[in-house]
Formats: sequence, structure tokens, C-alpha cells
Amino acid sequence: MSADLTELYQQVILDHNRRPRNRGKLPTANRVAHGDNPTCGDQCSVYLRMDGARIAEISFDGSGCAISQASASLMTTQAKGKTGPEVQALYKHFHDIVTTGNAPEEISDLAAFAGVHSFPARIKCATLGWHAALEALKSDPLPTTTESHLD
Amino acid sequence: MSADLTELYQQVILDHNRRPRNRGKLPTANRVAHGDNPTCGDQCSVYLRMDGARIAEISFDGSGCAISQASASLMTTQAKGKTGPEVQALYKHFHDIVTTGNAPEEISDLAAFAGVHSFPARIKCATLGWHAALEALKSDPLPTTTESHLD
Amino acid sequence: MPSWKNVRADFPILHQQVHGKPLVYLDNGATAQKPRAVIDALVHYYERDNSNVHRGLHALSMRATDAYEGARARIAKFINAADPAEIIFTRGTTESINLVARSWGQAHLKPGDVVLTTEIEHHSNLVPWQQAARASGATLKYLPVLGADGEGGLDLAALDQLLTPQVKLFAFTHISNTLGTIIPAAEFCRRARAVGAVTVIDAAQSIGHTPLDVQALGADFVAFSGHKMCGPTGIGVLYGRRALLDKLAPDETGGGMVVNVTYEGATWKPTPERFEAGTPNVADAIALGVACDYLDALGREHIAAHDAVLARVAMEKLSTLPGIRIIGPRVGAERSGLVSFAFADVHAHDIVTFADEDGVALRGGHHCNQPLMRKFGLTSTTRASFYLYNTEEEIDRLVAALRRTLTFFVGT
Amino acid sequence: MPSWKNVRADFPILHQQVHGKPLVYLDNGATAQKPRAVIDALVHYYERDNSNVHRGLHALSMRATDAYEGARARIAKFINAADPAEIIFTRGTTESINLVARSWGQAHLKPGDVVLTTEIEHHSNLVPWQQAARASGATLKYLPVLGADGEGGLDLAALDQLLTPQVKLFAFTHISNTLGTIIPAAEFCRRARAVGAVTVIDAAQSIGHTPLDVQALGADFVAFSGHKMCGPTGIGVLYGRRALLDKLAPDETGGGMVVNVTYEGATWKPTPERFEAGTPNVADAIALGVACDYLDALGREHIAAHDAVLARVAMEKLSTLPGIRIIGPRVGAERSGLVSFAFADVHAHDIVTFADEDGVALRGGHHCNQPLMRKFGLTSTTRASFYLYNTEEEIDRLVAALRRTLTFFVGT
Ligand SMILES: Cc1ncc(COP(=O)(O)O)c(C=O)c1O
Ligand SMILES: Cc1ncc(COP(=O)(O)O)c(C=O)c1O
Repeated sequence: MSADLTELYQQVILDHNRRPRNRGKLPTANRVAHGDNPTCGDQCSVYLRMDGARIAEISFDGSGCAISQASASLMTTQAKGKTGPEVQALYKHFHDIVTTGNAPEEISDLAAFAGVHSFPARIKCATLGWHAALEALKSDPLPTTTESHLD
Repeated sequence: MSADLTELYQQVILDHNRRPRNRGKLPTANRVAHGDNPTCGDQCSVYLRMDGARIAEISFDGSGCAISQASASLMTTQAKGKTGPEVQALYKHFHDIVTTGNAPEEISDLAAFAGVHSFPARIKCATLGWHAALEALKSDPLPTTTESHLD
Repeated sequence: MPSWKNVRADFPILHQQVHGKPLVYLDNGATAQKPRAVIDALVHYYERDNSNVHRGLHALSMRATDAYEGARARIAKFINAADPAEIIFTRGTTESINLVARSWGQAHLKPGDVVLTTEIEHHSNLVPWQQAARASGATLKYLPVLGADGEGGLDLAALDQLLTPQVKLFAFTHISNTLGTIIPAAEFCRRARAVGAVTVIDAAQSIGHTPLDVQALGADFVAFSGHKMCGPTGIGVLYGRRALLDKLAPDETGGGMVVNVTYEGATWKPTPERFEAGTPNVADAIALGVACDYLDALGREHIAAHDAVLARVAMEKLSTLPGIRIIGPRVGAERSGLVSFAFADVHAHDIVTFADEDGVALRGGHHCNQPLMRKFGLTSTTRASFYLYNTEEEIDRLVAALRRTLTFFVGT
Repeated sequence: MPSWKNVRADFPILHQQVHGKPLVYLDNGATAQKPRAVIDALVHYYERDNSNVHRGLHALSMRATDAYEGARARIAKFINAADPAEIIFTRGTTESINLVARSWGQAHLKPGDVVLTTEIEHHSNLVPWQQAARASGATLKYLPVLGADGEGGLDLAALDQLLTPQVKLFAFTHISNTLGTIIPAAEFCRRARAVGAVTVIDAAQSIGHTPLDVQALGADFVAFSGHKMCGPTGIGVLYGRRALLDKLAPDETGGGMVVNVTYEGATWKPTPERFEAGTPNVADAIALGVACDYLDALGREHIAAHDAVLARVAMEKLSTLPGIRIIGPRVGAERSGLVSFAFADVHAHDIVTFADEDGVALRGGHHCNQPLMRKFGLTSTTRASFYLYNTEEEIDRLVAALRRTLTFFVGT
């Protein structure tokens, strides 16, 4: 397997792909947004329960390749407990990593995605979940409701 | 001047171009048709006075290159006194001449147009007046009227 | 003269390495590669004859016009059209279908009418009809595909029910770009004609792969793209029966398609000029004519046979992969030279990326077939699509690449 | 790197004989010739990178996509668009204008509205507006041209009267293909904006001949063709301001321009994809980007200066011919690199045929400008149009050919 491919499919990515964290709908969500990758038809929904300015709970749902699934999964673990501006700042780091391949030391978890930069067509896969999360943060709060409206 | 060009612009063609025969509207016409060469914007109207099945008088009007003007002029001299089927037969000869370059002896007047066959883009110029004449022969008789309706 | 013996030598692009491995190009459903003769035709045109067509009387313009109209006649012959004026040059299948959907649709569709299509259409033969139906108030109906994986083909029994006299137009694909299913197009045309419906065949996937005779099919309109039949990008064809084209209003307007223009209005030339506003894609049309020569020299019936062998071999070998789900006709059934498949645990994009590492070019995604994917409970498949230059050894390379990918992701 | 020193060497087609004489190509208003670099770009693409764009993840597809989108960015830079997404690839000027006339026209025009254009438009910037006005019930008005031969340019005083708030769209040419008049496009845009009208500039004749900055012009839409700027046939551009494109509905629909398709309906991608249904003309778009490189290496301001010199020389020399009637700006006035003229006793077609015998390629006819011709009492003119590879010696060849023709027909 080539160095590029090994870089792309790091162990942490494979792990998140096989055992996605925070996957599925969030019954208590008060924010939700949906992202599409029109190029390939991949989809990702992100559910948030905001507690004031902070993300108290987060989950994602959808379908896509290993990169997009692992990225969404890792994103949920990173975003939990953070505020909107904090998630925004994280995304900026993440975007730099997947487009340049350079990962600063302090955000080592996201660094697993540095290999994406050798596969420009996959950048959209890696950012799909993040885009949905940022959209959800910007979205209007859901009316208090039961789970069913999310179907 | 090349042989092709000399062939194309025969003396008889130049003569008909400089001094077109039967040019202008025919006040007594009882048939008229109009032809367009959409490729170049050339136009030709042909006016007939039919006397029974025969063309008693014929004229043409319009604008175009030397080939189209001379051809329409010569056509009027050939068609006069003929019946529809006779003009049709003449046109068949003429079409053969301009597309193949071969002119049978017996129709020597039209043979001046044999040179057109080396200039395929000009075939439409040479046939414009003929098409208008054939259309006029097929057209409905004009209501008896004064000259003015032809303006 | 091309010959089957060294067909691969005719295609310069095939002789390259991708990631250090010889390229195995199995993305022919998306676009075909170009033989040297087609590339040379472009070079020759631009080096010797380039000029605007139709309105010119100088030497270059006459040569360009002759070559352009010669290409039209060549393509008419290629599909056995009765008249070169039935060949309208477009950018490709999509534009051809849009032209019919708009010009024909606007003139003929009204509320209460039905446009019939099928569940297996490419977006390009689906969305334009949704738009035409919406604009006119007509209803769009779909002929269903049978089987959990579309293996049953289109539902011929349902066709009887659906083909009512309300159906004004029936648009269907000749070969499915996702399933590989070959549609009984002549029968569909016959049955459509029986209720007075106009037929539109999307021949994007069939045109370069099998003999196609528009008169034998009895089709009213046929749309195809040059780039899928060894021709250049940016050129395609709408075939239309003369009697229909003669009555059709133009779609785009402008120079070259008018007889007489005043400040008040304009009149139109006859077909085909009426449908070709502006300077046409002269060079690519001419090169498309050369692609016809190329394919006919090899023989389209031989290409179809070659494709069929590769499809059979691929079906057999792919079926041995653990967990594979192949959609479309089953092993042993007739199918065109393409195979779409999915694995529960490995996404198509990861497969395509892994295969690319092995030099194997595949396509992964919804193949412009989202509603069909959704019907099958899929979001994407991986597709291997073959053409005249592919070999059985290349299928072995494909299978090896897939095995390696499966091992990596699933560990089997 | 091209250089002015041996520019002619870059164009293979120029080095041929026509009827035994070296070709003098003076039909650049119809289409320009292609430098070796542009032809090579096509060959390179088909020999190395050919693949379908956007939807592919394998090596060829990524290369093709990068090159295609790179061409879009290159063209954005060429016209100083603010964003590559403002560049929509079309077949050419005619299709670009049709796209605006239909998509924008359908959404915005209603009875009582006025579409303003001018008396000097090419059919391609005239008939689409007639159609849009007819479809919407809007009125089409024409800004007059002044002078018996159009020598006075467009009537700027009338523009004040005509540009009322009822005017929703103002479509005008940048350079007249028949008169050679250069239109004050920036001023027209400014005045149109003052009444809230959207502007459409037909840049077919200017794009390859003079620097063009869409932001400096303040244009809303700009249409042009690749083939008139040293690019291939079959590719052109519609530039649209992002804010307008974002609100514009698609024209053609199909694969590649949709986000989500169901059997019930579809949603659209943002610009530019929304306006590029189907497989695009990848190869020719890429080659158009190379044409931009070529023109910029020579410098468009230098091309404009070169054209201006040839126009001046041609005007001076042609004016000496007995009985010549030159239309458009008078000797000494500013004009682009083309001259249209007529003789009372010799028809344009006969002139073109005679000139062709001398190897000189001219255009004769109405130049897709019938109403303007009629206004001048003409049915056709002969046009000599120059480009970067033409020389003053070629103008002498032109004048000699015309003298010979006059001698033959008129005897002077
Ligand atoms: C001023 C002008 N507008 C529009 C066009 C149409 O361009 P195209 O035929 O490339 O669509 C032309 C060229 O023929 C032109 O000169
Ligand atoms: C069945 C089918 N129809 C239509 C199309 C659209 O063709 P194009 O993109 O060349 O317009 C394609 C190819 O993408 C296809 O496979």
C-alpha cells in the first residue's frame, strides 16, 4: 500500500469508520442541519442539544465513505462541550490540515486527516460533517417537540 | 485569371449580369413567387403572366451576385412561351449542368453555367431564380388587380 | 485501418502508468477514450481547414463547410437516418433531450397529458421531463423496474397499463448506465406508436456499443453524446424524424438559423439549421464523423460481442467476492458491458480510491441515478464499465484491486 | 512563450497556398485561427487526461477536473471576474445570450417592460430578445445608429430618451461585427444601472482583440465565443455577476447540475454547475484557457494597437478604390480591426470569389446583420477583418485583388 494511501486511511480513521461515535438521531436535539455532497450523493445530518451557548450533546447520521464517516464521528467527539466560535476555530484548523497536510502539534486528534490533502477530491468528504455542524449551530432552535419530527 | 474562374464568369453570364433581360416588376402578372438564399441574403422575385398553360410574359426582380442575376435573366429568356412541365424539364437540365459541369449540346445557352460546378457554394446562387419561377408556376393565380399589390 | 489485433495501440492514453501501475481504464460509461484518428482529425482541421461554415465562399470556408456537412451525412449513415437533415448537432445527450423537452414539450404538452418515462433513467433523461411536465401541467409517470436490485428489468406488464392514449411522449434509455440492462427499444417504440405517443430514446450508453438503426427501431427522437463513442467532448446529436422536425419550433435563436430578420421579427430556416443557432462546434462534429468511421471499421456488432464477453467474465469473477451485491441483470442474463456493485461495509468512494492506487479507474457514486439508488436502498455503487480496448486481464486486475480493498476494510 | 517577432510561425494554418497563392486570411471576424499551443492542448488532453469531470475520484478524472476548473479560473482572470463561479461554459456567444434571454427573461420580464437593444446587433443578440419580448409581453426597442452608413455611431442623445425606468435589460454589442464601431460599453453600463436595467454585453468581437475587465465595465452579463479568440470551436462563456447568477433558475437540466433528485423533483447546485447540465466540453474549455495564456503573453493592448494600425492602413488604401462605399466610422475615426465595404456594380459574392482566387479570404454577405443592411439600403457587403497575425503586406494583397475584380466587372 502506498504511503499516500496509508496516510489517508490512518488507524484512527479506520477505527472511527468501523465504530462511529455519537451516531444516530438525538431525541433531545434542539438544533439540526443537513449536509449534502452533491458530487457523490453522500449525506450527513448533525443533531445538537445546546445548553446555552455550549453543545451539550451532539450526534450525526448519514451515509458516506470511510473518510466522511470517520470525520463526522471525530468531529462530534471534538465539538461536544464547545461553543459555536470554538467549533468554528476548530474547523478552521481542520480545514487547514486537510488542504495543506500540515497539522500543528496541539490538535493532534484532527491530524489524522492530514493525508486527505493528497486526495483533493476527498476534501469535500472530510468536511461534510463539519459543514453540517456549523449549519446546525447557525440554525434556528427547533420547536420543543417529540422525536418524530426528525424522521 | 484561372481557368475555373474564366469558366465561371463566361461572357454570356457577364453580359446578362450587365444588361439583365426582363428585369423589374411585371404589371400584368397573374402569378408571382419569391425566393431567398438564406445563406447570403440574396433575393429573387419572379412574375409571370400565364396565358392558359403557357408563360406569355415573365420578369424577375431582386438582388444578388453576377451568377444569380445572370441566371435569373437567362432563365426568363428560356422560360418565356413554355409550359410548366417544359420549364421543369429545362430546370432539370440546368441543375445537371451546374452540379456536374456537363452540358448536352442541344441546350447550349444554359451551358454557360457549367463552370458553377467547380464552385459548389455558388450553386444556390445559380438556381435561385429558377426556384422562384417554379414556385410561381405552382402558385395560386393572383386576383385581378392593379400593379400596386406587388409593391 | 483499425484492426482488432492491435486496437489498444490506437489509443495513446491507455499507454500510461497511474501510481506506477499500467492504467486499466474501466470508466467508459462516463466517457470513452479517443483513438489517434479522432485526435488527428482535430489537428488536421485546425491546421488546414479551420473557418466559419455556411456563410463563407472562400476556400477554407468551403472546405470547413464540406467537412462539417460531410460529418452530418456520416452520422446519418451511422444510425441509418433517412436524411442528413435529421441530424442536429448539440453539445451532447443532455442538450439533445432538453431541446426536445422544451421545443416539443412547449408545443404539444397540456394539462391532462402524460409523459411516460422509466424508473431507471439518468438524471439527464428525467429532470428535463419533470421540468416539461411542470411547465405544461402534464403528469410524469414512471414505468417501474422489477426486482430488489433491478434484476427483473422494466415491468412490461405495467407498460400495458401505463401506455394509455393520454401518453403524449415516452422517453426511455436504450441501455441503463447503472444497471447494464438492455431495453427492448423497438418494442417500446412500437407500443408507444400504437397509442400515438412520440418516443425519445436516450442512446448515450448504446450508441458506441451496438449497431443502432433509428428506422428499424422506429424511434421519433434519439439523443446521444460523441464523447461516449470515441468522439470528442462537446459534441452530440439529436436525431429527429423529419416530419416531426419540420414542425418543431427552434429552441435557441440567433445567427445561422434565420431566413429573414427585421427589427420586428424573424423567420426560420428548415432543419437542421433551424436548431443550430450560432457558430457550431465544427471541429468536434468533424471528429465525431471520424469516430463513426473508426467504430464501423471494427464493426459495432463485434464491439457488442466483445463487451458481452467482458461483462460475462466480470460477472463471474466479481460474484466470487464475499459480500458483493451486484445490481441489474443476474449472472448469465443479458447485460451490456458494465457492472455496478456494492458492499455493505465498504463505501464506493473508498473502493475507487483503493483501485486507483492499483491503476484501475472505476466510478463510484449515484451515477446520476439518485431515485433508482434510493429505491434499492443504496446511496452509491461502484461501476466498472468496459469498451473495445478492455481485456480479460484487466478484469483480473480489477478483481485483485477489490480483494485488496476488502482485506483492508473488512479483513477477509 | 509567443513573441510578436514570429507570431505567424505559431499558426500552422497560415502557411498554406490557396489556388497557388499564399493564404491571406482576412475572415477573422467570423473565426480566428488557432496557435499551435491551443491545438497541442487538445492533443495533450486526449492523450493523457481525458476523463469525465466532477464525479470521478480516479487519477484521470481528477486531472481532467483540475484542468477544467483551472480553465474556468484562468478565464475569470482573463476578464477580471471577481469569482470563477461567475464563468459559465457554453457553446458560444449565441448560446450564452440565449441562456440569459430565457432564464433571466422568463423570471423578470412582464408586459409593459422594455428590453432595449441597438440597431447594429448581430442576429445572435437580436433574435433571442425578440423571442424573450414576445414570450413575456415586453416591448423591444432599438437604440438608433446615426449616419447613412452608420458612421455616426449609436445615438447617445436618444439613449437618454430610451433608457427609462421601464427598461429592465439593455443588451448591446461591444464591437460591431459589421461596422467596426467600438461602443462605449462602460458608459452604457453606467447609464443602464442608473435606471436599474441589467446589462448584457455581446463581446464576441472584442474579447480577443482588446483588454476586457468586466468589473471596470460594470457589466451584469457578458457573452463571448472561444473560436473568435484563438480558442477551439464549440466553447464559449457567459459571465454573470454572482449576485444575479445566484438567483437565476437553470436553463438546461440533467446530470451534474442537481443536488438531490427524486421521482417528484430536483434541487439545483449553485453556480456555475447549475448552468452546466450534462458532460461539459472539457477539452475545448481547457484549450480556451490556453488561448487566454497565448493572448496575454502577446498582450491584448498590443493586439488592439496592431489591429488599429491595420484598420487605419486598410481604410486609407481601400478609400482609393473607385466607387467604394465603406460603412461604419470614417477614415481617421476610431474603429476596430475590420472594414466592410460595397461597390454599386459588383456584388460581394463575386468579390469574395475573385479574392479567393488570389488567396485572399474575405467574407461577403449580410454578416448576420440583415436589418442594419436594409437600413443602409444594402443587401450585402464585403468584409476584411484583421487579427494579430495579419500584416500590412496582406492589405496590399487585398487591395490588388479588389482592383483586379473591379477591372473585370467594371473595366476601370
Ligand atoms: C458581434 C457578434 N455577436 C455574436 C456572434 C455570434 O457568435 P457565435 O456564432 O460564436 O455564437 C458573432 C459572431 O458570429 C458576432 O460577431
Ligand atoms: C444513460 C445516459 N443518459 C444520459 C447521459 C448524459 O450524457 P451527457 O453527459 O454526455 O450529456 C449519460 C452519461 O452521462 C448516460 O449514461
